[in-house]
Amino acid sequence: MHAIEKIFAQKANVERVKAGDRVWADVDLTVNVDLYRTVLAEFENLGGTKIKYPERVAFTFSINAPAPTIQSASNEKDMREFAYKHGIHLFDINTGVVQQVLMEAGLVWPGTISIATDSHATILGALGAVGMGVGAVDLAASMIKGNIWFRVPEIIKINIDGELQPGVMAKDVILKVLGELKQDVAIYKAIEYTGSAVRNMSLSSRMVLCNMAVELGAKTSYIQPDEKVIDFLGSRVTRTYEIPTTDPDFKYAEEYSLDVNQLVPQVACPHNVDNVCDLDDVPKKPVNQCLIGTCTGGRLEDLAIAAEILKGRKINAKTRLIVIPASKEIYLKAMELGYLRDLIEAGATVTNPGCGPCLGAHMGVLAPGEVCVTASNRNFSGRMGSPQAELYLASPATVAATAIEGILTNPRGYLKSQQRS
Amino acid sequence: MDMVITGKVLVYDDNIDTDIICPGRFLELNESKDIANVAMSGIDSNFPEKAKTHSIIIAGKNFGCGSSRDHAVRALKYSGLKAVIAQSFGRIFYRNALNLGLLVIISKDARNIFNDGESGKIDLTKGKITNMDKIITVDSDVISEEEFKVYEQGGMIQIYKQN
Amino acid sequence: MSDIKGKAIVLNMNNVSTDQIFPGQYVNLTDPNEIAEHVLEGADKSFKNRIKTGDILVAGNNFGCGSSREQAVITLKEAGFAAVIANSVGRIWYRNAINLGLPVLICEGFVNQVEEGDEIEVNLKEGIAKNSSKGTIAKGNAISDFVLNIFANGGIKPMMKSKILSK
Amino acid sequence: MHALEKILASHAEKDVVTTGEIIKAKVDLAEVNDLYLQTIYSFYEMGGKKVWDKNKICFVFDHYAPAPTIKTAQIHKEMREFVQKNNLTHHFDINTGVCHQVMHEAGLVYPGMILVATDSHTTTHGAFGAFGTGVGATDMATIMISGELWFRVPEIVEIEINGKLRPGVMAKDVILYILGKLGADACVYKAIEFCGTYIEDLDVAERMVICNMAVEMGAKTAYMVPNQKILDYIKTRTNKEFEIYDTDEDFVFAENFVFDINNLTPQIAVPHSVDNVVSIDQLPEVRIDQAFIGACTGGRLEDIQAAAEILRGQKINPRTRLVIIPASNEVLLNAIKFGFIEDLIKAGATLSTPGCGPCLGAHQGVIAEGENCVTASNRNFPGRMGSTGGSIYLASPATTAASALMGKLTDPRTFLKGENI
Repeated sequence: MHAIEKIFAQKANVERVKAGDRVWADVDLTVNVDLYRTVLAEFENLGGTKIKYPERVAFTFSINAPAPTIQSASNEKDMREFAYKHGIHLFDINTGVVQQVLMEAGLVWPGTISIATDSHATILGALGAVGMGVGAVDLAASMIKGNIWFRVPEIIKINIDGELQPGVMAKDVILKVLGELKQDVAIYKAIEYTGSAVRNMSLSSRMVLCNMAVELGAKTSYIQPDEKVIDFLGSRVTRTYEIPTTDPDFKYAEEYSLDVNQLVPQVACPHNVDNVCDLDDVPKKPVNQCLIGTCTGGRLEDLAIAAEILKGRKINAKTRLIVIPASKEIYLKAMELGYLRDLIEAGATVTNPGCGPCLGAHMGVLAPGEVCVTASNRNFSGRMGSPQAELYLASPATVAATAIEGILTNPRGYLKSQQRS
Repeated sequence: MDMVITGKVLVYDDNIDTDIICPGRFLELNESKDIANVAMSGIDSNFPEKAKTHSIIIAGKNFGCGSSRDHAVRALKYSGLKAVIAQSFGRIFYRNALNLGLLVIISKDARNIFNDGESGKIDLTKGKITNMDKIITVDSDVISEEEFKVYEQGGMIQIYKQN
Repeated sequence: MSDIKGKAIVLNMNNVSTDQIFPGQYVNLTDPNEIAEHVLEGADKSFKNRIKTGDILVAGNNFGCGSSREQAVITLKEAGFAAVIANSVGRIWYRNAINLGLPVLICEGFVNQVEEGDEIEVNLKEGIAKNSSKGTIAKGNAISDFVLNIFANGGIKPMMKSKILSK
Repeated sequence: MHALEKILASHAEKDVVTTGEIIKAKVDLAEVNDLYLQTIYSFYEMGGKKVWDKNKICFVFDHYAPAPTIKTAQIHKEMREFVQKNNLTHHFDINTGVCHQVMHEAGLVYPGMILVATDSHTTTHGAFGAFGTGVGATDMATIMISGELWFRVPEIVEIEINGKLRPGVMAKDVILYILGKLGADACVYKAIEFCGTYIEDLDVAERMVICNMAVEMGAKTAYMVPNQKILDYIKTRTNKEFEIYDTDEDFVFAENFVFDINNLTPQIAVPHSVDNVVSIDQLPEVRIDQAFIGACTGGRLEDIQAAAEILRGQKINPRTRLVIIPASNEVLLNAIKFGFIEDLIKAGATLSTPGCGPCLGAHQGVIAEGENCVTASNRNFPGRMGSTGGSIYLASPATTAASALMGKLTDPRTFLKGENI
């Protein structure tokens, strides 16, 4: 069996599972985000009165944080009252993006199953955990019963070997994968990332791969945990846990491989995540807004490379740069290391941790005709505001260099260090 | 639920994502009718009006890719749609549809035989989709008995309720 | 400028702020018809339904205090008010009303002599408000020729325009 | 004549002006904020082609920074296009802060000037000995075309404030106290001069708080004789030469009020009127859902410092949100440098990007029906910060911080550590 199958089998309390099986499996962490006031309605609708395992349920407020409208304020008010009443975890507007704060809080460890009203729950694969996005009904059911049904997914292996050039980041790798394999390659399936490039990546970089697995259609993702994971979990997770492993005879549904030695910065052009080109091949047009942040591009290493590129420089007078650290912990660390100062002095607008304008809720919504280059994860039409705006996905380094020039720019010439990222 | 569903179709391309079906700025809405009012507003602001006379969506691959928002399913269901046929579906959308009882059917070929406004017929048990205007029939995946029961009861939500 | 006649809409409250006349959540609106939709919503959600074109708003102290948002005048004008009579009004709001040609009479105590629907007549030059239904008359502040001239021209915009054109 | 009359006279090229007279005066600086796209429409409607002076018009994006909706993004876009078309020298985009902070930081405010802005709190600049007043879009468009505006020479009221504040009591408490005594319509159409022993030695930031809220009494403008602290501050910002006008000895004020603040306690304006003011010890227990420190009234370095000193090493009440929005990027950078931001975030604050924040209900902390908010901002009108069913309590930044800590309206003097707050 694959490690993912072993996790499903264990949580379903059965000996073996295989792809296509439907199982009822225990959920270790059930997460609702602030967009889903509807979960409360479904909870009631399903006859829920009590939460089976309150310690396994968390509400996170990162999208409409702080509330931009009366309706969202009212939704959050109801959800807070629900959280207080039932004694579940509440990560309020002062914490950060959903999965980032849950990982930092030690609520996720290898071998667990998490569901969330957040499609980017696939990010948890970086910790060797199964994370899946669901809707309000599943979420409410899981709060009541502590388990839901799953279809055990086929598993695809994507092997990534090689060493990244300076200024080329995990984001470029996953965009390249998207461009090659397309956004429906892994529908209903799980993705495991392997290979030397993945092993050499920081945990934050691996999170980028797993985060965007959902853009390939995946149900969940997985990277075999190593020392980097154990170090991160360190003092955050005090309980013991077992790291599942894949049997040597396991047969993947599909296998793909990518060599990244010669990879150059990638860009996903409007309006699809798999509409990917080498940065240098994209026609240069004026960029109105740049965004560094969110669950994809707002971690410390993202802010570090942006600060390195922008320190002592000024952003283009006709371009805005919005920087949103993924969590309070990252904000504090970036402040301590001087990154925030460097970014603000260069002309960045630094906001509170959260999802920012990524899905068009507030904090940098786009007008018709505007162009935005973003380190976030989706460039769908209308994602960040007007359907007539254009979104280009790129790495945080590319976004930072672009903010300086006001047109899409390769970050290579702007890095002071020549270390490989 | 009927084993045979008929209605006029609306045809869409590949990768109709959840930001098209229900843009992020509307996710604060809670009432089904309010959500239905913004259905497909990322691509077609007249959709709610069209949905009064058209009851089947036929799309290309990866329909509903993107977010976990079940607002996307609600938007379509409560605008009166009977079914969505696509070459493939975003995983979470598919799951949400099953949960909320919006009929979703996978067919590789249906997309190729329909134009907007034509009449379609879906035979669930036989796995056949017919363009009634042109009298062309193509295959679809057959809905399993298990899934049919789920739909018949109004989605997984009803089954959860009974448990 | 001749007398203005209309039916009274009474808002006998003090310090009705621009946030009540036109709530902050709508200040991004620029279309006059849309602006009119939210008239006095912060004071009464259904206020719009009370108004017919040509009505006169009769208010208390410090009407229109608060922010400089011009929509707090546009909304009243576009909703159909022909004039506003108040005990006193906020300064910036007053300025905006003059500029946009919404006649305002400051007339202490008039609001206490009026019931909703009473027939009102306003003479701006004399500063007189008359309640024809009750047969009462009140004396307020006479409007200066400078301001009367602006009202007579329908606000300052047409005046500026003709001035620029004549240059 | 009064100094304010002399300012008006000199800008109208007259020797003498008298109360009630209508004059046409030249404007030294006209500021348009991002609520006022209408200004541009009116400009063109009235036949405007080019602005009268590209150095004397300043655009500030603060109320919607960064844009929370497509509509507001469109407003910014059109205003940026106007700025670029007219080649305006002073454009403060979303990465700067509140207009009443960024203008003087940029050296655009000095004694003896006439500053007109599309913002009622333009009275703030009386702290610098300037004639500052708020107007609507039509007036502003007139200025943009002609550089002039008609003014009615106002009656001038003298408010003398004597004494020394006790620790834990701030300038905000002083102006709330005066508002409570005189009423929200005490000075409609009039100008206010603030004087007295308290004012004479007052710091720049505190002077601004007093003048800022003069508009809440209905005032057209406010004035303080520039003191050495003001002159020293201006010198660090601009080399511009200016004239300080003296009030003639025989000038007679329309009214005089005298206040002694030696024994003043922290004050609160309770819903829903700015003049509904009571001493904090007179209030029953009031639960607080949200606390806000920021805006043109309460977002300066001194305000953030006061909050940091109360909250350092503490945790805010888990059922209370504390939103902090520095008045400008300069304030934010300094607050980072002095460690205040670290203190506040660690205490649980949500630190968002400089601007007006939720003060007028645009975004970044809108309140729901039934919620109570204590705020260092300036207005507690029904619906000001969101739902008309919310309740807003105006207080000093110190009171706001103490209330966030305890989750209920709290006297900050409870937390005084040293002699000074």
